[in-house]
Amino acid sequence: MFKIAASPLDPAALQKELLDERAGACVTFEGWVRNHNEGQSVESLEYEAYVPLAEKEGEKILVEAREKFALVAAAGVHRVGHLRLGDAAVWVGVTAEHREAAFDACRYIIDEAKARLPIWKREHYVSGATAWINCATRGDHSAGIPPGPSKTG
Amino acid sequence: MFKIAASPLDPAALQKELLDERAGACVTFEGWVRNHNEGQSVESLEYEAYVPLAEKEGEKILVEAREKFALVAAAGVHRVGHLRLGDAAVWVGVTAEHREAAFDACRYIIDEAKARLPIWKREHYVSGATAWINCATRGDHSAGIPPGPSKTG
Amino acid sequence: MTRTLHVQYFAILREQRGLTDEKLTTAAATPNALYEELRARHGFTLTGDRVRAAVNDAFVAGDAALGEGDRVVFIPPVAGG
Amino acid sequence: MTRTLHVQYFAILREQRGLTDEKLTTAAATPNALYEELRARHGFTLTGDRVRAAVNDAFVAGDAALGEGDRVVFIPPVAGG
Repeated sequence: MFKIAASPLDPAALQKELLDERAGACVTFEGWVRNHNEGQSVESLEYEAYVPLAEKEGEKILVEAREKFALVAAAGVHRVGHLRLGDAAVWVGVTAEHREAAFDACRYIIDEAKARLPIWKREHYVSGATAWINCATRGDHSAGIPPGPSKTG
Repeated sequence: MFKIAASPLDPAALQKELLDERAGACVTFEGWVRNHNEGQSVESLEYEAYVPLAEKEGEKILVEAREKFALVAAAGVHRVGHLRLGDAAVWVGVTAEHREAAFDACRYIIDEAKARLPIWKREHYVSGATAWINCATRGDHSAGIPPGPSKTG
Repeated sequence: MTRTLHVQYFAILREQRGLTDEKLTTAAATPNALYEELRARHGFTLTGDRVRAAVNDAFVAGDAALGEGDRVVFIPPVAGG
Repeated sequence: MTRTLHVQYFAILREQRGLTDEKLTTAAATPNALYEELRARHGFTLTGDRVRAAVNDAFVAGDAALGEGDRVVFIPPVAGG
């Protein structure tokens, strides 16, 4: 199941839902809010999502992962709202009989989620400026808005 | 730090120690005790370790990972003692600015740990038989001891 | 021929429009045409080639046919994770 | 020339020896020679090519020189993880 969450993620509880005696490997990914991006000092950030489509597209990515890799289970959650440094923005958990499939699938899910989910991020810098990431256009440069990629890992 | 632990692993506590505002990605691997291996039904298992050398070799693997990949931190723990189905046998956690390095390093560490740490596993089967994994020799076959690979992921 | 649509705005488009959603009546027959109409009216900074469209909570091609009562969302470049 | 060594046993070797560790005096000058001596005496099923050696908590080559008082461990095929 892929969910959009408005409150802090609880990785331990999320992982517990994956417990299964057929699984020999569990790989998880968490994206954390870093204190810098493209040379700017980040103070906090906001995520906004088009929730019904984000959950539907997230679920589609999980189905694709189950088709491509020999999994026992896969799940994901993405935060929305205001996040501070060190907060978890996204969690992906995958179980499989063998670790190779679990690693490959976890990576597939987070790569696809970053590229496809209708979720947007605005960074708040220590300087007081803010920017919608990936949405800079010509003319924005005078405002010092970085065109950079996503700020979590 | 790489540790050998005689009591159940606490992944949430282990991961908390990795928190760092420079890290944008955290990848963890857990190996769980599965209910079957090479066609036999597993009831439980025991891990035994040569502790000082296992911890020293584990630490060496973490150092290698930090040299090969752009990491913020890396840690690992391996259980010894009697484990039941679903118990975590091994935990590896890695943080990095970016997720590619975190995935690659986590996989490197678990691959090397499985190949190099002086740790042994005896499986207890539902049939009542037991076997030291990877230690079968000619002549054992009459006893039905499987020469199979490791049972977690 | 015109149709009445429900348009929802997110992120930079929500800010530039100053609204989260609105009902509007338009002659635009496709998401591409509707985006150009709205961009001209509200000064959206993103060009049409950087925006995807969704209708009734599903991604659609920019030249899909819009129907009466459709819920339309324009999706700026995403940045999840 | 003989030397007194401390030998520690793990896993299948511990079971086949029936001991976790012992002190012994041997003429074996290398881990390889010592393993063949112990294997002949105790009927270890693992052949020497499947066992690695450690001396004083560090991996060593099978033909390393053993010194007086060394702590020796023979390492059966590992199965961690």
